[in-house]
Amino acid sequence: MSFLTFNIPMLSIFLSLLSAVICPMLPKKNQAFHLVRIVELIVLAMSVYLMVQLMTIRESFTYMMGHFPAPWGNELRAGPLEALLATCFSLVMVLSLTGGAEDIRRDIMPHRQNRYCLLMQLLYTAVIAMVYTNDLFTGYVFIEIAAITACIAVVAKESGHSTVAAMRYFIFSSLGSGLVLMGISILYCITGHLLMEPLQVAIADLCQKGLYQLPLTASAVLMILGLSIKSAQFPFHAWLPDAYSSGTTATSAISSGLVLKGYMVLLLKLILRVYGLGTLARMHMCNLMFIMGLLGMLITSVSAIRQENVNRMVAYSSAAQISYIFLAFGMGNLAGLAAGCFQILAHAFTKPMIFVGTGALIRAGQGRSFWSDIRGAGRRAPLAGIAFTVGGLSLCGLPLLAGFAAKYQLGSAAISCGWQTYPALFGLAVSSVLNAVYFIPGILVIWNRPPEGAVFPPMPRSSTYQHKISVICFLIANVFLGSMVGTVMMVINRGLQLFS
Amino acid sequence: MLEDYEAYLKYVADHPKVSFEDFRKKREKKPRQAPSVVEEYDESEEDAAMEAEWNEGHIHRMKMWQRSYAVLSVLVSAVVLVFFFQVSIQLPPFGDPTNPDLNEVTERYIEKGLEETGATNIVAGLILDYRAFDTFGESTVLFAATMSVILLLRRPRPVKDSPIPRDRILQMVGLVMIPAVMMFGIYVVLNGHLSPGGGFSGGTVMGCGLILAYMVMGRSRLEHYLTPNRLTGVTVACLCTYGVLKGYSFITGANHIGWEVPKGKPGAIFSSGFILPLNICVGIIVACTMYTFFSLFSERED
Amino acid sequence: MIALELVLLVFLFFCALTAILTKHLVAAVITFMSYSSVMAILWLLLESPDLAITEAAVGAGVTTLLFFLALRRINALKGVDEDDD
Amino acid sequence: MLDLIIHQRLYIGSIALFILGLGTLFLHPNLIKKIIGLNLMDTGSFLFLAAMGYMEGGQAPILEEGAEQVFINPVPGGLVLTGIVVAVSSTALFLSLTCRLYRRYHSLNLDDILMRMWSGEDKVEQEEDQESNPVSEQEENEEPK
Repeated sequence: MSFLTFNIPMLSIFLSLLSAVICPMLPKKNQAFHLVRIVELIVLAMSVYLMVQLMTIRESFTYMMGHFPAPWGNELRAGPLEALLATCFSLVMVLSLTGGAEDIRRDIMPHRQNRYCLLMQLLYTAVIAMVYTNDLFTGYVFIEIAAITACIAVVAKESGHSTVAAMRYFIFSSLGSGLVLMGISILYCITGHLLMEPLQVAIADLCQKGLYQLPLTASAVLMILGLSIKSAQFPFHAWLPDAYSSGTTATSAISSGLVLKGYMVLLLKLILRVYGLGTLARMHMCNLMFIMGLLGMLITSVSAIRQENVNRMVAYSSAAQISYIFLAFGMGNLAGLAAGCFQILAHAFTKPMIFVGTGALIRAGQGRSFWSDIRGAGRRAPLAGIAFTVGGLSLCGLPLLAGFAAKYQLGSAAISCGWQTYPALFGLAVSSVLNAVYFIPGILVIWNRPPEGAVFPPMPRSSTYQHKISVICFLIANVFLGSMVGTVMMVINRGLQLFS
Repeated sequence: MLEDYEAYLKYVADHPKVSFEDFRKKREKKPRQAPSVVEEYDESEEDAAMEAEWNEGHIHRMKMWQRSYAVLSVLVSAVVLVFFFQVSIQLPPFGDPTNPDLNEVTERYIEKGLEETGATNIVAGLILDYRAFDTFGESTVLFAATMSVILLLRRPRPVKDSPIPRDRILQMVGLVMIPAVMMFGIYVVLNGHLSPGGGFSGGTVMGCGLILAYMVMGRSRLEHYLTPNRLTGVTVACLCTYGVLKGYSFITGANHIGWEVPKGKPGAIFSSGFILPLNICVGIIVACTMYTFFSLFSERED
Repeated sequence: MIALELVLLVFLFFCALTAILTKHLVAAVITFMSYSSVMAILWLLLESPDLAITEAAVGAGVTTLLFFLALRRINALKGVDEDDD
Repeated sequence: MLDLIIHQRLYIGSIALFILGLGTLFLHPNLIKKIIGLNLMDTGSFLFLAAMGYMEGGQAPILEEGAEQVFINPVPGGLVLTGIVVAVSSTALFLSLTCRLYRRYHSLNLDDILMRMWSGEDKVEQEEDQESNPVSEQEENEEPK
């Protein structure tokens, strides 16, 4: 393995971190915005190169942070799956920032814009570090960074609603990280390790000897609940609609596309690398996750139907998609985990596209985000309309789109697992129908004729080409994911084998 | 305030169309004539009514939710308490030398800690050399918090000087104490790797020294030296030096190349490789952060 | 030594309870300051002086200072509008 | 049973503080009490971490030239140092959000704030937005990049 590939994980984290730290020092307003996107493109190129290299040599490597090997110093771990996730997250980050550029310029006060770019870059660094880290406490520190920056990104767009939404978001996320910290402490108390490989060995022999079983279950419950609170899983998703409907488009897109997925990647590591599927199944954690996912899919989709506000509806459908991932992880077999990873990627590309679309539609409509205001907005901003339509149809499961491939993988994984097969298939079918029930009317509304005598604010003729580029790239990525399912699944499966 | 709310709840039972805000304004103006409120309300345009309609659902659901909230919370906390009591009973015995967490990992930290990191205070050696990536994430958390508080609280308009009460005695005593506090802070930071303390606690003490200087000398005199941009500049510079130093040691460590940093004589101040400069960087970051928090929170609320 | 730890633990718990249940916010913050100081002493008993200094400086020092500043800022606003519990 | 509780006193005490802080953060409507609850929760878990590192008759991990001593586990000390600073930054952030909320809604009770937000504060909100970013209008015609 060449010198470069070996150092790519560390370089990508440090490059994005130092570029975030330099942001406030840049004099001109737009410089920070361009620096952030350039760095993300560099990290994107590095991750693609790393993924290709790792796929050819078929192995994952651990990177010692400092002079001391595994149980003593920190460690990063990179495999094909981590590289694929880093690639997709970087791509989604760049496209969301480009798509939301117009809204950032309009919503956020000029002297605060380079601090907003700083927060977005720190959020991106936290997610990339969560993908690569091989140490639980480092994961907790970056969970905390993501929590702080995501909350303040919601407040960047100044309005009463956004401050209240950020407050509720911050309460829920500090609750989540408190639970995660307690889970890590209990785990360290009974095993004495913080790094994931020695931890797995220690837990395996603990289960063998039957020692400290209750504290082990307690730490698993705490960590899974903490991560589900932070990723707006069903019982704890109250903060999500307010936060995503009152932030700027870029914030909502990045939070739904990236931040929720970062916690899911940590959950995947917990399942595969720390506890192992066997111990989790024996502790009934898989069933807990499965039931939470199933209920979440149905109930959040139902509450999405009742929403009059476009952004709130899209936010509720995000919560439903997160429950898909929980359902997949709860199936307790490798096929389920692979389907979960594919769902992470599919949702990471679909939801930001919808948010970018709705942002432009609201600007093209009468300025407020109720259905009556964006009636006929699709005709004034056709590309945004297409983005919203394709995103909606992909979530409803139209073939040749990412959503359909994700549901297909989920279905095939459900067939090969025990009692969960029929509930999972039932949940999939019903939630797809519910998706259609609230997305299709939305699509019809935006392509409808605008109401007579409706006064439309003047269409901003500036910076639409940035928005065009991001929507087109999103569409291409979506169709690619939907059609080239074979290659993506091959990378995911190989990554999962090398993961633990 | 609460009785307003109860009165509003009773009032809204038979006049569902009235929103809380209008109710409060009406009550202040005409506390007793309830019926006149209803007519006055009708002329508002259709849009606000639609908005109120949407909010009425929220408020109704909010009331229903609050009642079940109280019962639910008592139940949940009882279950959680019993569960955690059981867990804490079954944990490894407190203080027992054969606990699972006193294993070969801690043996190496204690035995080889001195010669590997050169720091006699093993915790400082652990933070800044064995697990340095956590501490780097840690300083980034501080930096993110500073930037967020600046984004939240800083007013674009220049804020007039906060009239902190000028008390001669306090001022004199403050002036005498400032050098002592700063000296103690610098001592704790510089001796971080020899005695208990280090970047975080020393930085906080230095931060408190700066806060004391702010209170005693007032904002205007201190603003000459510690302007907000200069503070951010210093924090950014320290974070970059920390990143470069640690980046160098990560890359050389992982690829087993590069120049071995001299550990120096244990017990001397310039002794343990990068740990001293890192401690100074972390100390300055923490001091600037605490001072920024203080100066932002103490701006007059006009 | 065990008795001292038990006494401190009981004091911590009741300090926390009073900090939560008192109606007056400034009293709650002062109780929280004493809670942090006693926590620093407890960490000294647990043979970790690093934590004791940091908790004393950060917990009792800066956190409480921020609380008082926030309360002063809120009371300054309250002077403008008289309806807070 | 009693001597077991006495022996595990620090674990029970720290988990009790943790649950107390958890409950307050989640259930108490007043924002300042929520922040105190957050701090209680964090210090509770840090006490738990520090307690597990303790060893009977162990010394603080500072190596003097003296004879070989038995030392306690330094790792929890390192973790808690990091955690304390995380707790401070979360508190500072929480307090600044509370100040902003109070400046707009003039109440510290979260249920009250939600009530006012839902009961049509939009009229006030529009003026607030216009006043707070008057600059955005000139931005319209300025050609970006």
